[in-house]
Amino acid sequence: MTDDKGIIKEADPAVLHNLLRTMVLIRIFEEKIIEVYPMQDMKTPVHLYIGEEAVAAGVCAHLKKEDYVFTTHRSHGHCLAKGSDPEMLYAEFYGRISGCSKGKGGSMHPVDPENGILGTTAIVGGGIPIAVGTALASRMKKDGRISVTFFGDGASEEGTFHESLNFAALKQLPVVFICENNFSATTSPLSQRQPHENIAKKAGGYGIPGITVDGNNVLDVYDAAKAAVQRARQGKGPTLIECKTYRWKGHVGPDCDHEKGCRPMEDLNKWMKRCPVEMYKDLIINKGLITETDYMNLVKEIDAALDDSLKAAKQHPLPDTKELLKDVYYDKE
Amino acid sequence: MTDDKGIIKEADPAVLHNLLRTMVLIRIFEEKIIEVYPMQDMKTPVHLYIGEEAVAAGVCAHLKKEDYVFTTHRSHGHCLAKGSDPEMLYAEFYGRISGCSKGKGGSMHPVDPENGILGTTAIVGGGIPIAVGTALASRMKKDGRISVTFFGDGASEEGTFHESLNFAALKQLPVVFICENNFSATTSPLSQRQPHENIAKKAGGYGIPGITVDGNNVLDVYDAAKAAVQRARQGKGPTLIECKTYRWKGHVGPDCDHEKGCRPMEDLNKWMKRCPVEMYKDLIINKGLITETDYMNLVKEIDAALDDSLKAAKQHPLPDTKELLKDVYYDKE
Amino acid sequence: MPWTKVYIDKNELKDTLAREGLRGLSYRDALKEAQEQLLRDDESVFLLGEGVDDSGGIFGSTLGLWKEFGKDRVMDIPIAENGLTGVAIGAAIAGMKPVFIHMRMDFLPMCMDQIINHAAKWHYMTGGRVNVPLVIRSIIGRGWGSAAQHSQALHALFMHIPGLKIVVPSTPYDAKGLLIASVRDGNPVMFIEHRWVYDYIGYVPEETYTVPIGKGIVRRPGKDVTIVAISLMVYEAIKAAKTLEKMDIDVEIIDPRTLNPLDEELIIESVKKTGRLVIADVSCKTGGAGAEIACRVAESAFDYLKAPVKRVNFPDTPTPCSPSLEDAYYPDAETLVESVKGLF
Amino acid sequence: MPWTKVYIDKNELKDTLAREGLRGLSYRDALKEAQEQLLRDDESVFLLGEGVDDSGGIFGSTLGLWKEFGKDRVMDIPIAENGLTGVAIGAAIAGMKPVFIHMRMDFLPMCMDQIINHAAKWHYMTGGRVNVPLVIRSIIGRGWGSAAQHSQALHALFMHIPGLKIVVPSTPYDAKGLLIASVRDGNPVMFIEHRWVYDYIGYVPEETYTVPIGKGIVRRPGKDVTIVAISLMVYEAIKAAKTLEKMDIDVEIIDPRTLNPLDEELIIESVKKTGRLVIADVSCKTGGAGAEIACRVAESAFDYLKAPVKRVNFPDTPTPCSPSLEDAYYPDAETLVESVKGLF
Ligand SMILES: Cc1ncc(C[n+]2csc(CCOP(=O)(O)OP(=O)(O)O)c2C)c(N)n1
Ligand SMILES: Cc1ncc(C[n+]2csc(CCOP(=O)(O)OP(=O)(O)O)c2C)c(N)n1
Ligand SMILES: [Mg+2]
Ligand SMILES: [Mg+2]
Repeated sequence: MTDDKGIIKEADPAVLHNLLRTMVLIRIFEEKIIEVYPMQDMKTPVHLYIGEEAVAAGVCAHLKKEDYVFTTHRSHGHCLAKGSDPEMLYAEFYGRISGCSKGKGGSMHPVDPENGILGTTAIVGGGIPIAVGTALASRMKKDGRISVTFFGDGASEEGTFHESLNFAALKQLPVVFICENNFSATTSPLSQRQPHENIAKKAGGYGIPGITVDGNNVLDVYDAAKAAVQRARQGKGPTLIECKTYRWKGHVGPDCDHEKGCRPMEDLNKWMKRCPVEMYKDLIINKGLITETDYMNLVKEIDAALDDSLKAAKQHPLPDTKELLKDVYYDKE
Repeated sequence: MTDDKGIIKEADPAVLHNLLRTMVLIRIFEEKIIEVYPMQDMKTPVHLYIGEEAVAAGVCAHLKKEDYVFTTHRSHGHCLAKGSDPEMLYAEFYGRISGCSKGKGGSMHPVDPENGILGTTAIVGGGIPIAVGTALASRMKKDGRISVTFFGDGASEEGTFHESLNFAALKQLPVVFICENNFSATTSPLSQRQPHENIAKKAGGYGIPGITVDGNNVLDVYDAAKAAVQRARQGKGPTLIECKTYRWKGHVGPDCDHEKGCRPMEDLNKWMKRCPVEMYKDLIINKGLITETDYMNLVKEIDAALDDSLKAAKQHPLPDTKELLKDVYYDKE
Repeated sequence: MPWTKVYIDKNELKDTLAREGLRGLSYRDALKEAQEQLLRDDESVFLLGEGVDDSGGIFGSTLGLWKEFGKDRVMDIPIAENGLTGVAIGAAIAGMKPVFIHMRMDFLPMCMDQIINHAAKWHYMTGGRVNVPLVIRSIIGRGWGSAAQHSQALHALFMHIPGLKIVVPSTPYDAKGLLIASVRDGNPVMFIEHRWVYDYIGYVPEETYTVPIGKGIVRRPGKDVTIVAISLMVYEAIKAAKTLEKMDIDVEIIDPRTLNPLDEELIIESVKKTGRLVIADVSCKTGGAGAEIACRVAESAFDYLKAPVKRVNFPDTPTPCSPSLEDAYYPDAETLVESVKGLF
Repeated sequence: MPWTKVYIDKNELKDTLAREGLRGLSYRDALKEAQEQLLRDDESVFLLGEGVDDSGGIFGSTLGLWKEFGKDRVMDIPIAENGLTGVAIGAAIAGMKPVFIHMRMDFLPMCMDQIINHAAKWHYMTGGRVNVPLVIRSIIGRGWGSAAQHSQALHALFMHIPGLKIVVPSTPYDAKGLLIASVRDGNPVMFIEHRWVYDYIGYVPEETYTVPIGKGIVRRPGKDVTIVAISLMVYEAIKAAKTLEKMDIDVEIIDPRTLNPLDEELIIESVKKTGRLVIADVSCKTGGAGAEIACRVAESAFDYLKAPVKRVNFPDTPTPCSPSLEDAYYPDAETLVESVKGLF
């Protein structure tokens, strides 16, 4: 853990508040999905991010609206942290025409161009090179944007990871690689897939910085991302940040897979004690930045807003079947 | 350069002689191709290995007949070093039915199961995982064989390189990765494709040894390969060896591409002064292992033998057109 | 014969099995049993794939197998489809018989290079000296908003690649018999399952047996129109045939079971008899298996055709997520009925 | 019209061009000119590919372009087809118009995932909010023992993937016009060239122009039989037509120019007139473009067909190396003549 006192002193209080807000937003956004999912009318495979919120929050705090972010099948946290409208996301998950992808994509394929999310792929490792491509475009267009790609430990095993790092390092592109190492890919443990646990070590092979941080400590993430984003903005090239974290829920769906025997319960307990939201909340209450009441109010406020979003989203209509054949091809006219 | 005196003292003189013999064999084998190629009847794209002979010779000196070797589009040197019959190779290049692949493969796809060459792919990076697979089979069957895969600097950019190293390191398989870094892929210089020149550095990311050697010094290669092969045989896992070397001829065909302006002539001149065959010959003459006359006799002997092989190969018949439809599917009966 | 007949009515099936004293097994368990027996009988067989040893066990089809055979022979792997296909090819040419399992067929484009450029061509490129006994199991997904990247059926692509065999079993009996045949075949075999068939039950003998690769089967004899139905569509075709029967249209249903080799003879014979052809598949229309089958008929049984050929497929769009669009996307027995009626 | 007519006789072509005061250009140079003009006119266009800036310049088709436009816009790349396709897609959705160039079509299986699962589906998955203006040029190789991994034509695979357009220009005029149209199209376009057409010369206007994607063309009007000829086979068809003319068989040749969208109307109209169809393609037979075209005709012009459809293709084998086998592998005008004769 870095000297969080240092960061806390340096950073703008608004930023510190926002870190909490973002994490709480992600947490409650997904808790609502868990609530409604058993009704069987949100027909999209949801990959919940609960337990990993500090990564999205800590990284996206440094990004401008126009910066590009690429997420994965586990998309909710990144979209929300980047500023996407919860109602539009819920609507998408309900397959509504008002969803961000007109109901065509679902939870695995959110899009939000206004917030720099140009689309999402659920092919493991698929989004990494695409983010390098937007970074290349930014370099060519000199538009000052940077690109961030979030991906899992599993994705770091795909050839595209290697090909992307090589190219980004070669061209010194403004891209930040955020590997969310939650030690599993579906239910397969990292130890059955990689020779060791330190994914950031790969960076050395490409001559770029590789940093490992505690992905449950939002200030650690914030700190590492700050340096990486700065490097990218200054044209100094890519950085690989590995955030060690843990997924509380099953790979897909609202259940806890530990109960099915997929992963050791003691792991979950250990990591739940290190809940990113709780840890950070306690820290900033300790530091006197907010009070327990402030926090309760924040939770209530977000909860109410998300209730409204969810309710509104559900009321939107499903796409007409005429939509089926549309959007296969782009048409200039 | 390692202490070659040490190696020279340690190693069996027969081995030291054989290193020279192998390199001379490869060199003259290809010089004969250069001679006959303008007649336009050897209709197969030849990727010449001249200038890089020390790598194949130094590595294969440690291999048993039953060990597996995977080569690439630039295949001649590895096949010869592994013990393939020159006549069978020439016959293949002439598209003869007596060729190692019945004329169906040509120079890019030699096969020689008796010598551990189970087939060859000319897809860049394609053979790396296949070698990991034979190593996996050896581990499962406990047959004591090891696998060696030769590939270029270009191939180290493909995703399969990463995927192969990860899996081999994970399972600690008996495989040796030999990267022949000749600083180019077709005519594209390494500097346009990778952020730095040290491919062996990648090994660190997988927690396996990565060694860079002078690929024009056959004793250096021999030395590094010895340790790697030992590791593999002892079940200690894979090694990546990067051999820095240089291709004298064009990417494909018998011409010198420097004359076409593809690469700087001074590079060629520099590397020709470091001819692997000449350097080694001089060294062992200096050390009193052979005389200049021994060398001349060796050259003559090999030259004559290869003349015979080439002549014989050309006299074999072309495949009957009935062959066209055969061998698409394996048939147990 | 209860092993060739496809029962739509579960009670009818149960009765038949009970009456004949036969064992019923789900498609999922038939696959599992085949693998279990293969692993037991042949040391060179091993399974590999993402999650083969986990608590899901590839939708149950490999569930718990690692307990008997160990994690070396029921091997979880990194997420690296192309590299691992290369690894499997390497193991295969060195004498092993790997079965590489993909939870979704959508992930195969990742390893197309090793499949198309390597596995398929290896035997030919080596002049027949080295063969690749590799089976690639993959499952076609469907429903619950699986969307564009988790519900593709790409078997047609492989039909264009000489050197591959393609197997599309629709019944538990065939799933087991064809999987055993595939593993023993000695060639790279694309073994393509449909997730929606996993729960179907049918007669499956306990012993080891093979169903020959390259032989289709008549699922229902009929005289008025031939439906060539692939994979899940066999079931829709049977339902459609029942409806059409009431309209006095007697449907012959052919389940090709393998797409390469394709049992052209069986199809041609049927069309010669019926004069009408509808092909029902579980993938997009253009460039699909239906095109090839129709073309073969237009080449070889042209004189017997009394009506245009028809295809029943998904539309040429990626799979949408929304339930309203998913509903519209997938054809079913009704679509087939309409299509057949159009031929009279 | 000299820009639609295909001349087999070089002198006839020269005379025509001279008489009409028109400029002749090779297919290779037509491609180069198109790219040159695109690069000049539109800052968002850039080329990338292995060797685009080298002394070969992709068989001359990009030769020296880096000198005017720099190595950022004529960009050599690492050998990493899948990753770099992803990079190109990323650049495309961020507003650039990349042209990714592959010296051999055989390397596309390496990047199938980014093509099939990403480029093709992106527009649909995003509900039409983001499009992918990406052109992928690839070249079909042939001859000199190129063998199994350096001579494949895989355009048929892409026909099965909704979201892609597929362009197969056969003439210099079309090469230029279709490349410009492709780059401006806004969709992922598979632009497929044949190495053996590179030297062919034809009329090519100096100015920028487009040939519409989705429009085929009649290369030779005729009344007895329709040959749909793809890519290089257009030339073989023209030669075959000359031979057949002497036998009083009047061939209509259709060059579809694009395979998706396919100009079905043009083909159907022709078959309605001639009643006979032969499809000639530069790839393996099973599951090829010919199957789709034949099937469309069997669906839509069945009543007009007077004879079975026929396909002229490579056999269903990998490409062999030996000259004796290569000779046997490739069909030509003669094969076409035989095939057509069989229909009468
Ligand atoms: C190419 C590919 N292979 C397999 C899958 C199936 N799959 C979906 S998510 C997943 C695990 C991904 O693990 P990781 O990258 O660590 O992300 P996490 O789910 O842990 O966030 C797998 C194997 C896929 N979507 N794409
Ligand atoms: C996947 C793939 N992409 C491109 C090619 C074309 N190609 C053939 S050899 C070659 C260069 C290979 O360079 P390297 O691996 O360094 O080997 P070298 O030729 O230098 O020995 C290329 C790009 C190919 N054969 N396969
Ligand atoms: Mg993970
Ligand atoms: Mg090289």
